[in-house]
Amino acid sequence: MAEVDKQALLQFLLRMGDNTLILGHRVSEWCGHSPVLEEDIALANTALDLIGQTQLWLGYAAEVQGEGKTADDIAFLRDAWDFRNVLLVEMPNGDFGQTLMRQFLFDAWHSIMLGRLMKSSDKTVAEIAEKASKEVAYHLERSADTVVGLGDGTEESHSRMQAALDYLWPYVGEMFESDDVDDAMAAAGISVDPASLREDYDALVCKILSDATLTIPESRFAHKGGRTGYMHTEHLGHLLATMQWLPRAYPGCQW
Amino acid sequence: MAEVDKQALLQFLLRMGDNTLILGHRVSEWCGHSPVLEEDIALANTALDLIGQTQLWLGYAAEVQGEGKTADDIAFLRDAWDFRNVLLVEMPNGDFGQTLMRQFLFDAWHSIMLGRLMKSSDKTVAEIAEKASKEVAYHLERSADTVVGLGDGTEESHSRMQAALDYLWPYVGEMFESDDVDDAMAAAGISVDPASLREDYDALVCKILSDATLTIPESRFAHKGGRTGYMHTEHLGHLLATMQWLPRAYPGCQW
Amino acid sequence: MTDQEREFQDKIDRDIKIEPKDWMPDDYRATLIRQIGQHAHSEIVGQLPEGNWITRAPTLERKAILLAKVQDEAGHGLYLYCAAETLGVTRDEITEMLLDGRMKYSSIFNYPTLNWADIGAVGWLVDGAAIMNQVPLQRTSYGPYSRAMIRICKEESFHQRQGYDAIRKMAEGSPEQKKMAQDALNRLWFPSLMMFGPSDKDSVHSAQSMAWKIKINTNDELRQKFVDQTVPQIEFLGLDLPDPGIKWNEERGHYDYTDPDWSEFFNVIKGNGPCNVDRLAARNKAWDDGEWVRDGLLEHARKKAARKHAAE
Amino acid sequence: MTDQEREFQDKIDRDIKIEPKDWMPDDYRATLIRQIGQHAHSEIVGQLPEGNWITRAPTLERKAILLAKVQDEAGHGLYLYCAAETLGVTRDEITEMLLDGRMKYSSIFNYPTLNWADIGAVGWLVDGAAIMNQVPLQRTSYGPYSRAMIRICKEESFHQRQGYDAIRKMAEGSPEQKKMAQDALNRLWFPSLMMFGPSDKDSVHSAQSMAWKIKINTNDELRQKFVDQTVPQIEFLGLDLPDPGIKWNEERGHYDYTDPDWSEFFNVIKGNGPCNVDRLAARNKAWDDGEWVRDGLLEHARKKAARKHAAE
Repeated sequence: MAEVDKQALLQFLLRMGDNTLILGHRVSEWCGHSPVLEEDIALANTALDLIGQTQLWLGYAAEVQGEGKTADDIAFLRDAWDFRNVLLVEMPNGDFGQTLMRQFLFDAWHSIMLGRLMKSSDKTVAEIAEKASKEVAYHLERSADTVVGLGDGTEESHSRMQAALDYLWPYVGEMFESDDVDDAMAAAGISVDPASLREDYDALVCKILSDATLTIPESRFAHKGGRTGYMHTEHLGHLLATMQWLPRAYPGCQW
Repeated sequence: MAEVDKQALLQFLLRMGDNTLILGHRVSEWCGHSPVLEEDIALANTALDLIGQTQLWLGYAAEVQGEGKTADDIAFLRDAWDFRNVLLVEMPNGDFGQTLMRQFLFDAWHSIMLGRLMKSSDKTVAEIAEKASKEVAYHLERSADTVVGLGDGTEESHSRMQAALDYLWPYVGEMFESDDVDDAMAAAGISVDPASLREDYDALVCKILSDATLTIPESRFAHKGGRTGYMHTEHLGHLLATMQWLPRAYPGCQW
Repeated sequence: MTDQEREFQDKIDRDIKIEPKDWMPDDYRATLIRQIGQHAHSEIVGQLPEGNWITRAPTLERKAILLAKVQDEAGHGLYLYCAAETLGVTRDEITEMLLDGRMKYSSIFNYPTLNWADIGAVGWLVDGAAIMNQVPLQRTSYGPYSRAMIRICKEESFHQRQGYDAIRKMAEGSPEQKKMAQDALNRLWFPSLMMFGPSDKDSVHSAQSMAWKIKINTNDELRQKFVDQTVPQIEFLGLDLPDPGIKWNEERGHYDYTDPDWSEFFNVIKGNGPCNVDRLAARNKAWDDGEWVRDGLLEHARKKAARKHAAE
Repeated sequence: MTDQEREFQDKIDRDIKIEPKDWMPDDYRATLIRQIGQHAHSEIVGQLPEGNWITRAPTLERKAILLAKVQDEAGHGLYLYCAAETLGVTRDEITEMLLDGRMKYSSIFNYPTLNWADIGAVGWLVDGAAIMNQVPLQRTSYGPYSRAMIRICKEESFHQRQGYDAIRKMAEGSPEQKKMAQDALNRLWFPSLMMFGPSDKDSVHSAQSMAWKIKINTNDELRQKFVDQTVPQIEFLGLDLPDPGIKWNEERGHYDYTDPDWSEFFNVIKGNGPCNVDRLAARNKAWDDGEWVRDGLLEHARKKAARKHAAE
């Protein structure tokens, strides 16, 4: 593989793996605090799947990087500016509605993206996508159901879900941004132009949000800076302080 | 100074300095989020005083330790079990009432303790105490006033303050525990037996809480484990993750 | 003893399971509800000390293992609540009894998890002690309870092995890691012994519960078994024994050990453990904050049913 | 122009301060309330990006410096609210206008602080730009405002020196620290230039405000002065210039520079900055959560007064 492709591939893998790592971490913050036992189980299961996918994406990233690092090194020893996740997944949990809305908005993109990646020209990418897409299909089913249930529930649950949607919607657009990395990946058949997912996404999300009796905000304004690392939110640094403290406090240990 | 005294002195200094460090950190978490602008100023001022005192106590501790470390090394590079603060100061902020109740319960002890330490046989200890006691007299005046104002305020503010007192009271007793370190310090005239402060403390606290129309819980049960380091609360580790992340992520830097 | 009671006891003696629709003495039912409910609550509250380290797990693998474990525990809670419901209480009813303090959970979860080795030690010691209690309960007389225990035991022993593996990594690691492992062992040893409850000599309920096969072994038997199993593991790990009283007793064929401080145990039960207040506050907050979610989903289900009805 | 208006303008022209009890045009009053209120709100909201790093400051000294700075800023807010109150609005009134979005605060605080060097850069660039604006305002026509600015400017220049010192430590530090400093400079450069507002050519209010001496210099003058002052500092720090368009213009005797992207500026004003929503949410939460405190203290004051009255 040419050097330039390798750098682009690495960036692409970090984007995939950082999304699952950071979202998995956020979801795991719920442990033992959710509204009903079934949700404790479901949230732990979602987090577990996402962390499992992280191991695959970042493991492959480490291999492509070729500096002898592990997925753990990548997860635990980078600072915020090295992370390539979209801003959406680092947004705080908020209430349960905000957490599930964030999950749904991401799951919808994730499931479509993984569907495309299953046809990747890169065998490892295709394999990871194949495994992950089964898990994510279930995540999407569940988060969509919950968004519909709470949107079309009581007056309070409806207004909380609408507030969650209003808060998170400006973070949706970043998932469809393209840059040189995406161009290189698309050209190599490894991935696709993210912009090409938007139509399917809008159709899916409109359907579910309409079932949920929720109104998509009119503004198409999109925050960005996560997937390039140029400007994350202030939230990410705090998340990393918690996540990374132990391996940083005791460097070089086996756990 | 004999080796055994040096170890005891070090422990004593860590106890004083960790109390101010951890409480100062907690208070600083309020920055920009307090109920009224005057409180933003007062809380920042309290935190600032406590951090300043920390520099003195831990600076002297580093000197006594004699391993070439700095106050910063002690503050930022120890794990939870090495901390010697009482549990009271690591308890979470909760609402503003809980923060001010914690402050009052500590200020009352702190002011009495510093008053005794001003007569310490150790000149440095006496000097630090002299400087700190002026600041703490002001902290106490302010926290006592606020506890009275909120205890004797509306029905809601009264019940919130009573809840704060009920929650925090079991953490008061630890401030009056004694062990070998205290015996050695008292014998050397460096400090006093903490148990000997209880009478003055009870008189002061009863007076203020009675003005605040609050009821001291009957149980004298006291949590402990902070000042010996044997068993902190789960809260401390999270606090340290935030506080220490940066110097641990970039070891050996000057800031 | 009435005929009904005799017939009931006879079934138990012949190892025939009691099923939900069978007649049973009120005390049997009440004791089971208390025991199963307490066990279910323990699974739920037990998520909290582990959850305390999920966000700080040192590797992706350890984080995944811990998530899977916590997920299993919530699942165990679910089985057990279902078993309790077959006795005529709803999950909401006994949940509320947990939340307002009328029902208890295992006191071990009132101790904090203070370093990463605690997570290993919880799996190794706490799950280890739990299994010791639970394995015999697979043969308990109440059918749904027995079947729940069979499923649970399988997963618990998996957790215990993982916990042992985690603490072994620490014991074999850097000096600081080894110190963490030792610290965790020292802090959790006696609370683990307390999990079996006070000596049966001091327990009023034990005889009846054993006759009913709700309780299979005495507390002291199980505790001894736990000590006998665990001491060699401690030695294998190269850790110091957490109790200077531990010594092999050739005559008894068991390890001697120091009895836990039962005043601490009763103090923790009373609410004075290091974490009682925070644990219950966390569960209450989860419940209160989640009310709108439960209400919303219920209302949606009602609307959906109504729409379906209207369409028919 | 009425006689009153003429007399008023005449005082201003002769540098006689306008005091609260003096007559003043409604527009003068309204413009001042908006300007002083916005400045006060900026001090308050400005605590948030700095507070974001107080709990993560890397040394005790840096933590103390930052706390002192944030305390000063809250103090500045207090002076300014007092100055605004002399114009006939209460602090609560304009606070509520901030909270519901009717009043603005400086857009710079809608940018995040992402690494420790940002704290230095905020002191150096943001306070630097603020001082550039504020120093002339010490001579502003409204007495209470002028006096507040005199106090504030003294502290702000202290903050600026500390900020510069903090970023200098970073620029002279490890490669990672230097990279943080560069990153902070790159991200905060254009937002700092935007702090002076759009070019006066595009501003409708400027002429009147300058006649009233509420505004002393044009936005472009101040911006140029800021660039001229800051570029040599950047070079001294050994950092790369954040704008390839920066070049010394011998003829003008000033540095040329690239005009900021004003569409970004207007977008941020509209609410689409990286942190607008979180900043306002944080202030609203502080206000709402604090209601019981304010009510409680008020009620206590009432009771105390009543008791005193009864005793007399």
